[in-house]
Amino acid sequence: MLKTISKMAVYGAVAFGALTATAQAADEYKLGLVTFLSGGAAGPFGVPAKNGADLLVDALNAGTVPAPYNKVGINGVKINPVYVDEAGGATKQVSEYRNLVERQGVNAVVGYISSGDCLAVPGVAEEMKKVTVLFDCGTPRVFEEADYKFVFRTAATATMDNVGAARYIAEKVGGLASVSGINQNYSFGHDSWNDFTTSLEQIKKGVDVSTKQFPKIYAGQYGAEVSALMVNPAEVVHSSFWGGDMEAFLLQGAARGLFEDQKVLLTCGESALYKFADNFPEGAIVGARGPNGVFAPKSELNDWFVKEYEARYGTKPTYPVYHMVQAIMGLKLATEKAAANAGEIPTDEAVAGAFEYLEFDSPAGKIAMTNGNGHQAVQEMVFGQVSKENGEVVMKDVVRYAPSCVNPPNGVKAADWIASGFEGAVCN
Amino acid sequence: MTALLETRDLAKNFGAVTAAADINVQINAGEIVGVIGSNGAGKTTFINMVTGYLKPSSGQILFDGKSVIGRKPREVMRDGMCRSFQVAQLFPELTVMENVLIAQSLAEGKNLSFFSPMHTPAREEKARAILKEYEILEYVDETIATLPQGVRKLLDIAMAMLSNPKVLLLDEPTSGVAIEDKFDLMTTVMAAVKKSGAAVLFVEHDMDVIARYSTRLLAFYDGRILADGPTGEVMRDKNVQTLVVGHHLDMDELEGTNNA
Amino acid sequence: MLSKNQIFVVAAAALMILAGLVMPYWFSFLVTVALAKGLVVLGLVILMRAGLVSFGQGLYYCAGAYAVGAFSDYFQTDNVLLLVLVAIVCGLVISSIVGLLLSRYRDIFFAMFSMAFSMILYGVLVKSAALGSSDGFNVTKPSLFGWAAEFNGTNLLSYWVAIILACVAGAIIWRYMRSPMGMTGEAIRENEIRVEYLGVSVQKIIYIKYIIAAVLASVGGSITAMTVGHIDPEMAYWTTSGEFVFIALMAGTGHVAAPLIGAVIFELMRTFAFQLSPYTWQMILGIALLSIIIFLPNGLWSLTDKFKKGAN
Amino acid sequence: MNLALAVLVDGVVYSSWLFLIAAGLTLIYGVMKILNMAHGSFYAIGAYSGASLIGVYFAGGNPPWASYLLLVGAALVAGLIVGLLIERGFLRFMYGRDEVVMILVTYGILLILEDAIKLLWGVDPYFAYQPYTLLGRTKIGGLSFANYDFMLICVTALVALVLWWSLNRTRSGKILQSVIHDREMAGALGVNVTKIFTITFVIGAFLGAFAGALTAPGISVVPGIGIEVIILAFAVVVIGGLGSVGGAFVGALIVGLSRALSVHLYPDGELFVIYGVMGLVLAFRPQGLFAIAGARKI
Repeated sequence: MLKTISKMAVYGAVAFGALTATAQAADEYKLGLVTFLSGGAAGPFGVPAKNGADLLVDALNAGTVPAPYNKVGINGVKINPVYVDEAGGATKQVSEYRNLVERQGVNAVVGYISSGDCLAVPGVAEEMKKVTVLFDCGTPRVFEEADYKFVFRTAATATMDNVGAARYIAEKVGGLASVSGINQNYSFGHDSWNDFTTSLEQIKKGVDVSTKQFPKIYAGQYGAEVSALMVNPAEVVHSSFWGGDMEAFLLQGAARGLFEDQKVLLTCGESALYKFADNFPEGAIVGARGPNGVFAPKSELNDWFVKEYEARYGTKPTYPVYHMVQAIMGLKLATEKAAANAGEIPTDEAVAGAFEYLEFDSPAGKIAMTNGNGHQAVQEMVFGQVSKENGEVVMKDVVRYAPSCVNPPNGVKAADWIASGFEGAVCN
Repeated sequence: MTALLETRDLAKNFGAVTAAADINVQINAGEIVGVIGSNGAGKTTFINMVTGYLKPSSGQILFDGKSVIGRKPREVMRDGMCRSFQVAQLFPELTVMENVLIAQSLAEGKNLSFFSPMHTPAREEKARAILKEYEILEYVDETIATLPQGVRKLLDIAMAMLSNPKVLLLDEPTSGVAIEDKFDLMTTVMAAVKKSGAAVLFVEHDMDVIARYSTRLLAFYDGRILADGPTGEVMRDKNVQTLVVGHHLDMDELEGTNNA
Repeated sequence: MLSKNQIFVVAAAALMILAGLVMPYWFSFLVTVALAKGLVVLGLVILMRAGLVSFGQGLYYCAGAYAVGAFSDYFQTDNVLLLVLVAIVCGLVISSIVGLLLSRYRDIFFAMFSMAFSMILYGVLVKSAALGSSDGFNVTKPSLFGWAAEFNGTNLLSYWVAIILACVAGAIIWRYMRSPMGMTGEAIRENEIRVEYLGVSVQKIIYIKYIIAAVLASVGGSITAMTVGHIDPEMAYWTTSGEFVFIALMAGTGHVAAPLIGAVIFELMRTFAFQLSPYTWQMILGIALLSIIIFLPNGLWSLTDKFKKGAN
Repeated sequence: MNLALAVLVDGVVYSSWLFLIAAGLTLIYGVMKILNMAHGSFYAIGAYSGASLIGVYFAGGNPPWASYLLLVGAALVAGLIVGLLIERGFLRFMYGRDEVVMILVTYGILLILEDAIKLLWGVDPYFAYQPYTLLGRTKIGGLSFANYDFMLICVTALVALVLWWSLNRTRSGKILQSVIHDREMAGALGVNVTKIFTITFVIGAFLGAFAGALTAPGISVVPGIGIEVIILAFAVVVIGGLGSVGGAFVGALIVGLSRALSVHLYPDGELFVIYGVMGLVLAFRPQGLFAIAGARKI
């Protein structure tokens, strides 16, 4: 017994050593990138985000990105991306985070689409004192429940999607008397619906809720839900569906004429705008979780980015791509700001210090790290309605809401802010 | 003297099929009763009912003065009625020793130990003694799945006898056993049983075995008891010979008539 | 008097505890989480030895974790002993109710019914906004009466607790498996009818085993909660329970050490599959699983027999 | 009234979908005693084959009506290839292993197939909506329903009928039944069990792929769709009684109608419906609704 186990231990140790002996070259900036590469979130979010990262990293290493990102790599050091699949839940992701930092020796981590992962990872990021940029997840709880030194989020929270959505329909949908909702049965779906209805209560009193449906995530079959929405009609159907679920819902709803009498509001709609263009109902209200994609403000940087992305992948970039790219850009600027000399990689403390309250330009316009004590970005929020001209999707009735109009002030919890009637909101 | 095991108007239906009806039997301490009947005549159903495995559709079963109905086989067994099975019911992937040790520790009492080992020298010694008594000690370390049928049958009966029952029900103890081994097997079993003083009821197809080992015979036909009495008398019964045995029995040349 | 094996276990545990000070943290973390899962699998192995496969051990894994999370949050305590105790009580209470029903079932029906219970907990948690819905919530790091066992910024307490709990549980279950109660499990798997006719209630034995397995699973859940610092309903999802079955079959049910060591090997396998092939790690895992089933039908533990034969 | 109608139609549509998925699973289990986790992958492969072919087909400007035949053809080819490959190339070496081990074997196959699908088709969604919208819609009691869904009900009824007829009224069906009831006895009586296994597995794989191909037009075909349907199919099969095709039919109806009822009357309960129904059925009928009777034990 004893002999056996010690023998096994020796074999184990040899195999183990062989696998962990990854050399740490000093002449590269190892960037850990965590995004969904499998499962239902890979198609709409994970892989486009990875594509965006690949594109940007290649361009940065070649030094071809327009100013202020024209320095090679990060502070002159070429970037070597290391990818990890976000699949498997928070426990595995915390484990993989440690592996990234210790075993692979990354200089920073950019990642996380799932809100659960975004809540779980910061704890270990703080423990390991490693700069970590959350790029896409939406839950406001990350910086509401704790203060972090090394964790940043360069995209605005999902609060702004639904505050914006409520403001938009109050403004643009005539005769609004009732809304209904179909959201996935998980945190993002629940939170989206809650933020939306509580905001609407503040903005326009007396709007009824006809029905609220919460089918299981990845259910794919929405026949009964569509019937329920048709039996209890409303002016606007709110949905934070994304990916295959959203597309299936749109197909099944359109086949039965649901969207002919009721307007559909899709807070994540833009993520399928190009692949699914034929089937978007005319007049669908679409958000892009920020000023991304079709809603991006005109800039040299965005023109360059869209052109490059389309040339490489044959489709226009959607919002997860923007979120990824702005995360890497923010990290690059903060790192370069913290560095004394070109070619050096500053300490995590220095980078974190430089990242706080950073303001920087991205393809999606200005990103301001004003919330969460300088760790959480706010952006403007944009909504518009789908219209097809000569087979091309264009947006009409576009309304832009300033960051201060749809995001709570620093230090105020989103739910409290909505309940207070958006205290301190400044709209244009 | 009251009977040890008594059934009154026992009946069992499976849907529209009557598996047993009007069964009135009394078995007294120390009796050795043979049971015959063609396939489907209700023999196993009878055993299954009196041991509590099947619930009768109607009628009563009294064992040692207590009703069996509504009680589980394990409770009936604790009162002193054990059985063997047509197909030996053992733990096939374990060894003979482990089978006996498990049977022993379960028979010792309802409150099983969580912590003290099952393998103790005392138990192992007793197990060897039992195996020796049943003449299967040579197989002690073999896995059940590799054993010949006869050994399995003996072990099955040995395990049933571990709790010193007052009544032992043997369901076809010699089925599947080679003809030349049948008498050895029965002799071994009967010697062990006699020593314990238990009453025995055994189902058997082989009239030779019946003739040699039973003192009383029950003949089942179509779910009912056709005849009940001293073995010789029942065997001479015309009805029994035509309906149960299927041909005339010459009491002097019983060999070779078995048609299991 | 300690036997040779007992001395070996104590020595190995002491060595592992000391090794925690020098091993990379990612590894001690991995071992902690793996041992937590290993404890769940150990419980599963007890059931599997009785012929029952539960596809719902996630129920107790999750319940134990949520008990720790809710208790530490509500009572503002981070005492590791108290938290593990709370998880044990939680597992005990739930399983003694659910087990009454489940102990009547066998085979695939036991598997699916246990899964249904676990999925119902999942559903309830997803619906509970106060518990963070599907995002879950963060759990405080444990301490031992205020001592957090901090070394270079990393909390080693949960690692040590996991090692000690795994060894203690392993030793207890090792004895249990050899006791009449434990061996009755094998007997039930092999032949329930015979067990009934030997005068013992099969249902009662299964009930007891179910509770033991549940308690082990909730202890595993409590360790995971304290180590990861975050819990979510995913822990009760059927895929989590499926992973436990996966580890159990991969490791083999022949020895108490098999599930514990198997869990560590599984975690290593998974994490290196993640690292080497982020895009196709499932395929690597699938191939590894099938290879084990083909070449080591009795699980990884059967390797030890081969080693033994080779050594002699 | 309107509500009752909606519940009925929605329920039956969902039930047909469930039955299509569960039929192959229960057939394979009944004959081979393998609870096939990879059944979801067959569904996914059917959906991907159907959707990608439909895409190419319509891009070529071909007559739209033939696209339905294309869906069936895609499922047939996909089921045949995958079924044969897995059964002949792998599973047959594993027969005789424990039922639980076989679940794990098929889980391993599922993991491999999931990534194989990803490597073959990528992660971008595939759409095949033309056959879905082509048939138009019908208004019943003020509510519009997609005609494609009605067609799905008919196809499911047809599949159920064909399965029932070939199992109960044909010689090969009776042979299959004998294998379902007692594999060893059937083998002893000279039934070529190996051949029966191959045929059953291929039919089961085809049914899974067929369900996927027929579902594809109404959904977005994306990674992971296979995994989502496994548990649904398992639950239906357990409710109906493992291995019983008729049971799966009734199980699908019960689950489908309960789900529709919940969506309309108590949307928050949707997540629990399937497990609730399964729990209730098992509590009262521990072997499912139409358990196949086993031989006497003692």
